[in-house]
Amino acid sequence: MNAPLKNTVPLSLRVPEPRARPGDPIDFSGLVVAPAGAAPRPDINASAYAVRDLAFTLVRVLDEANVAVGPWNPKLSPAQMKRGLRTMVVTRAYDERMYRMQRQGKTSFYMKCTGEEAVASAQALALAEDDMCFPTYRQQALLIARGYPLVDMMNQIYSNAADPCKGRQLPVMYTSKAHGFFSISGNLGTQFSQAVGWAMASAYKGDSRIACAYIGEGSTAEGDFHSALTFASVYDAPVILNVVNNQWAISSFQGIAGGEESTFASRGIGYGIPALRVDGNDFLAVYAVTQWAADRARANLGPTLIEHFTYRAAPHSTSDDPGRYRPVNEADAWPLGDPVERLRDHLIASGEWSDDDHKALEKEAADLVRAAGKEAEAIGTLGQSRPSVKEMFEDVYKETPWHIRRQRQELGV
Amino acid sequence: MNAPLKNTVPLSLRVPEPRARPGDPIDFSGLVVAPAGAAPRPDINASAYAVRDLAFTLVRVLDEANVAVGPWNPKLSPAQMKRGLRTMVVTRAYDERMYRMQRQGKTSFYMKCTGEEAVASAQALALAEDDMCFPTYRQQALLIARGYPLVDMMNQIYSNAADPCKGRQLPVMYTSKAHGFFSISGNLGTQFSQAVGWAMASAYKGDSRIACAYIGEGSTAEGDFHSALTFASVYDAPVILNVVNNQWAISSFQGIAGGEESTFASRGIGYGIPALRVDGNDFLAVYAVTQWAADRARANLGPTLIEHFTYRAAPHSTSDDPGRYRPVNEADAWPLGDPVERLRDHLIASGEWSDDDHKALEKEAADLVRAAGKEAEAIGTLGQSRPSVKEMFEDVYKETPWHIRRQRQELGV
Amino acid sequence: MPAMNMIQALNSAMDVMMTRDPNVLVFGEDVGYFGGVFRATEGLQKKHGLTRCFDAPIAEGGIVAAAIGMGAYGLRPVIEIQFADYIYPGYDQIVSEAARLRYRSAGDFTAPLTLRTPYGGGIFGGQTHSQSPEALFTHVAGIKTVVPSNPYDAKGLLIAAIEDDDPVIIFEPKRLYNGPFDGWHENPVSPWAKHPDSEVPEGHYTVPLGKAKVVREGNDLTVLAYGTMVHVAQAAAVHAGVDAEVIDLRTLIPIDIETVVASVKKTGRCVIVHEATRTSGFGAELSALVQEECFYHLEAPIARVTGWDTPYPHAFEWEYFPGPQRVADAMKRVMEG
Amino acid sequence: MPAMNMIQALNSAMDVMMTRDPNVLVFGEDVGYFGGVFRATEGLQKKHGLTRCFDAPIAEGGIVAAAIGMGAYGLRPVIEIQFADYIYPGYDQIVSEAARLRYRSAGDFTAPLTLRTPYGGGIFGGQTHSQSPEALFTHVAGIKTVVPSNPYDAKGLLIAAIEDDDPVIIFEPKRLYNGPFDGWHENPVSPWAKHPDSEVPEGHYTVPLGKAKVVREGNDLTVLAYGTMVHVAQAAAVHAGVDAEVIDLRTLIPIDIETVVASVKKTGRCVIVHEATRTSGFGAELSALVQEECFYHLEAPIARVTGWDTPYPHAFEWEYFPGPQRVADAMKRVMEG
Ligand SMILES: Cc1ncc(C[n+]2csc(CCOP(=O)(O)OP(=O)(O)O)c2C)c(N)n1
Ligand SMILES: Cc1ncc(C[n+]2csc(CCOP(=O)(O)OP(=O)(O)O)c2C)c(N)n1
Ligand SMILES: [Mg+2]
Ligand SMILES: [Mg+2]
Repeated sequence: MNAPLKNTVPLSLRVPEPRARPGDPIDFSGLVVAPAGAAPRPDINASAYAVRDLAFTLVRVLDEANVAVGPWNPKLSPAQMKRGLRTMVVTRAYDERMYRMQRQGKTSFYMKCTGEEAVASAQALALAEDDMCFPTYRQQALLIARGYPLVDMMNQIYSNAADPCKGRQLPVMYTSKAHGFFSISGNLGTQFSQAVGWAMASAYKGDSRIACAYIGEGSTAEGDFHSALTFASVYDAPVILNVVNNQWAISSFQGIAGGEESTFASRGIGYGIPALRVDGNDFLAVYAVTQWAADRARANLGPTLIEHFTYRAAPHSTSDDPGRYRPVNEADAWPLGDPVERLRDHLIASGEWSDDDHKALEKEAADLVRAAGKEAEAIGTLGQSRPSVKEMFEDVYKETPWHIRRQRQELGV
Repeated sequence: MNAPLKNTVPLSLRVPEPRARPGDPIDFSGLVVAPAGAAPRPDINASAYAVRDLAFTLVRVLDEANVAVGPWNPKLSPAQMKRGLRTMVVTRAYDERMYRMQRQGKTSFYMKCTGEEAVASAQALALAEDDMCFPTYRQQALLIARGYPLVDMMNQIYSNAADPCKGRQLPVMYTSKAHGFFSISGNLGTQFSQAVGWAMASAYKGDSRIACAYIGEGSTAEGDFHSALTFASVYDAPVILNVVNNQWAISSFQGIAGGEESTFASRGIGYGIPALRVDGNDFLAVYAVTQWAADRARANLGPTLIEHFTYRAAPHSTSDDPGRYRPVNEADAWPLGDPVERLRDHLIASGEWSDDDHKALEKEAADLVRAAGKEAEAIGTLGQSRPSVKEMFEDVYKETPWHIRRQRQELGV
Repeated sequence: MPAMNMIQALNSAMDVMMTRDPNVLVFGEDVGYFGGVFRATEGLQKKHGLTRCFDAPIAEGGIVAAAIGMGAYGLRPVIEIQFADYIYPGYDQIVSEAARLRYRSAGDFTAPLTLRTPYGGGIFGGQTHSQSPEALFTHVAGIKTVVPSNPYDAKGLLIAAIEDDDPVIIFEPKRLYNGPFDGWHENPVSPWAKHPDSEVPEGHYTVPLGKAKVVREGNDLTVLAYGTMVHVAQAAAVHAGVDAEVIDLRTLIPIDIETVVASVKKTGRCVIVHEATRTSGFGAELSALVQEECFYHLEAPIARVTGWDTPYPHAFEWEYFPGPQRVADAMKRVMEG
Repeated sequence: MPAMNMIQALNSAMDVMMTRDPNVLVFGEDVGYFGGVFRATEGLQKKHGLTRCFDAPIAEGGIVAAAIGMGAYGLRPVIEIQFADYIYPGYDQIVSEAARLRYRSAGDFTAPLTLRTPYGGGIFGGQTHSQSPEALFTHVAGIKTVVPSNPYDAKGLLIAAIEDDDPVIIFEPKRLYNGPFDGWHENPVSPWAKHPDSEVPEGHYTVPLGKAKVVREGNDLTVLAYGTMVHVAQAAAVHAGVDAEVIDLRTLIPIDIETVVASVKKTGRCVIVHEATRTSGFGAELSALVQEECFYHLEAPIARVTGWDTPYPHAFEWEYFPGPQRVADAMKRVMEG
């Protein structure tokens, strides 16, 4: 008789832990990195099933000698690469200044994207200017690439009189419809499924614009991630679904989101969504997979899921101290290097760039940021200058109803 | 210059539609059915990645000649198979009577599981009696297999004085902790992630009991499905995650849940959860994959996802009329047949059963159900008998607080 | 003018708007080919095409999110949540996103969606097909909340909601889909056709959001009601023999404070009725407002007649429901107070 | 007795219960190795082991669901939602499941979970780190809602909640984590150590759920407050020079009606204060209750002093917050009324 077995061992609960905590030696030995150029580049109309192995490998273009190799080499012109490099360098300079400003008490909060600049910088280059992005708080490079004024970004951060969000939003929660940059939410994940709705609308109208959505690997656990993939799959929405896997969600390593059990890209397989995993610190690789995904979307071939494999070199935010939960210099040991240095070295190796050029670019970026900073600070930093208090009561609805009007009177503004 | 492409065609929105609507010829030509015995049976400790192809095939044991073939043949004893057959036949008889009773106005609502009986019947046999199930409203066979009194099921449906749910729940929303049957919720999907929590608790306590959760293919779109898979994956919970793909979610075909783009089993791949797709109308195949999954869970190897490929032969509920959205006789044309007939024919082909035996079983089942029906109806049907009205105010909290006590007084009960 | 029941009126509102405005589209669970479990979207797919009225996955959060994205694009999506009891998986997207998008982006993006959802008891549906969760939305700044009580208003309010540039939730009392149910549940419900508010113009018109309606004039006390309870209140007034003024609020947020205050100042007494559970229900807000605005005019305590603070129980629907007897009793109590 | 701040008191409550009862475990986002973004779970993993205090995926719905399943098994899970603003993805599981499991199964299954969540303003966190959503839970039958105002109560209430057989939500005012903030935001906050309620026993004790506390006796008017506003109300009474009786409700559901009614009957006047938005806030229920119970004792309209009906605005935190000046003004108005 084939009766149900009982256990031979008692059950036990497994709680995943990262390989190294503060004080432990840094350990990236579990990380398997495919060589640059190895991943095949299928046709954009290949089926999700046919391309499913791309979810388990790593698309890489820049090899150890900083040469661009393999079928994913996007063959960018030097001018394009320089433009991308510039976006990354300006972003880094911007981050550094704003982080410092928060430390000086000039604003309440800031978040850097250090180490992850290639993701948004390369994507901005690969997308059309009017494609709509639904970012998290770590894609400031999109705004920078698309020419949104640095000073307006700073005004938002200072909640000053010129703040485009009128003092209502936490710093870094930018918005600019004109730059295809959706209003950032503090609630993780919500934008991911909204992006699919936007893409459905674009398809419904026979438009040509596509949507590009971002989510952190930690936030993939939210239901909105699943909604996004379901709706994108069912309605074949023209959207690029980006998971930025920077290994950390505040203090939780990617295993707490399931990253030890499979890749985040492989989540796409179950929805029939072509999914790629890309070296997120390889500007050229990010550009190439984005172009592939965008071409698919534009050709009515539907959504693509991209996992950007990168590392959050900065603290989560100015409220965070990573020294409490990970080895101090883990970022420096990240096996996939730094995105700015890698693109710089590739340009230098191609004879298109020099150390001096790079220093000049860094200086230009610093000057640009400093000038914008002066301008914004002249308007005012947090608490020194702000929009009219009346603004607190506006825009709750298009027309302010009586009860909110009356509350405004109650406050006497 | 490699500038972003613009579309060569305007975008368009794709809304999936089933192959046949009322009046159209029935069309199952898109359904690819692997031959019985073809799917390999890996070791229980094989990795999710290694077994990923099982999510795209169909585990089948009973072949066209009703012979059990291949590595998944669970080699059940005739006694076990007869027990399973009996569960299915009683379930069908029970469904028929209760459906009729609703039509006669004796209750407000009923839901059948016709065509899907093998799923819960085979699983009840493959699980230990004290494993905890988190069912939807279509696993009444679990209660029947585990010996829960039919009359109590009916009392629940009649909301009569003996209703174990004290008149509070919609008919079919049974509960019985003693029978490892979690209280059914009207909110789709919520039980799926709760089951994972229960399984985590069992593992936390070093217990031996595992959890077994159910969800309809339509409901996989809810965030709870994603939560369940995420938590099960991260904490390696001892749980069997069953997706019952009966092709329909009220009037929506499985394509509206993403079933045209990939299999529901393949959703497991992205979480590193071994996933199988099984012929849900093949009792032996369902038993076999369940046993495999249960063995994995008991051996601390974690969760398994099973997609049961079946067909909802009945209307969604007594409130539904499938003639409004699908061809009338689609159920009869279902290429994977009827689960009761297939197990019956297998037993007959094995020389263990006869038409007369089967008729006798059907009569026994009808008698059993009729006797229970008389007993329950003697207590009373909806509106004729019910628990004390006081029960409306009990069990909101363990101790009834003053405001609810006072409301009870207000009503004067 | 044709007589319409509430379902037909709602259907007509969507049809009119889909015809006028290509940016209006309808989606939700089972609303496409099938026409919705309450048939509110019947025929819309056939008439307007597959991409303008279609089925959605069973993911209320995804449905709301998609509508927000569409709204941000520039469409005016109308979504159906099959039962109000199932709105909670979409709660985060409604509360954190739709309600706050205009504010947080200073008007850069907006979410002009309309969410329709059947609510309240009426189908012996037990705790998950009978809820009245309106108060869980009236607390949230940035959304408008609407409850029609008859076919004419249902169509006019739904059109106004679709044209409104803010997110609007319409709770449709399923007890009223087929007739003006007055709470005397032993009696057969008379069909809408016999009721004047079933005369519904075929074309475009609006009933403005934020405007209540005095449906019964009276001098003794004021009843604040919405949805089904508008009819129950009128039946109760007759039953109690009280010269009650019954106000159909129609829109809960923003509330029509002028109409409410004028009436209570006139009558000096107030009974608030709703089917939702009592504690922290919308009746609490109404009570607080009336007390704040009319304190010196009140001659008796404001009374609330509501569903009990329990889940909605299948077998005790009529003991749970605040029917005309209970409302009449409260009226008498308030008259004595 | 050691002086503890609120975080230490909460931490001690969990530590005590984990030590006493192997069925108590703690999980939530970042609560494990790191000890939580507000450090409330610091050291618990190290002391009690990896499986008893651990990180959860960023899925509030999954966290609540897992806790429900664990509760059904027989454990007493304590979960942290990192900010109350992020509770909404878990709303369906709380409202439809945890709150109703006992009722719908007639006691066959229960969900004795405790949900802790930091709430209210205090960190210049803008609209998604400052919300006070308590009224969205007080409307839901089946859950208890608790708001401590000091370390002693925080520990005693949290232990009572963990031992309670029903689901309990504890909203922890983050403004009070480090000191008894009284709303005079220009002044430095004095540390808890200087406050008598920071004397917290190291071991096990409870503060019963459902019992309010009169924290300031007075005869002129009654202030109903909870959390931060308890301290603001006391400061406002001093500022206004009004002999106010201040009641710290401590538990919102079930509310301690006796203490409330006794006080208002004594004073004849009532001011209700909370940081949450006004419309349909818990103040509305309090106002309705007081009005129903004390109508004939009231000498002036009940006043509500609350956050405005807008999202929580980053740059206008102090105009939004109902500080002692606004509360004092209301007290004076009510005294004149
Ligand atoms: C719904 C919700 N839950 C929790 C939080 C608190 N929180 C803010 S950022 C963060 C970590 C996010 O990690 P990840 O998604 O990996 O993005 P990253 O910060 O690494 O870019 C958490 C938990 C939130 N903002 N929203
Ligand atoms: C959260 C939620 N949304 C919607 C519904 C309404 N509803 C009840 S059953 C059903 C279809 C479910 O389909 P499926 O999951 O495939 O299960 P099946 O009925 O086929 O067994 C729907 C939409 C619900 N009960 N709960
Ligand atoms: Mg991350
Ligand atoms: Mg189904």
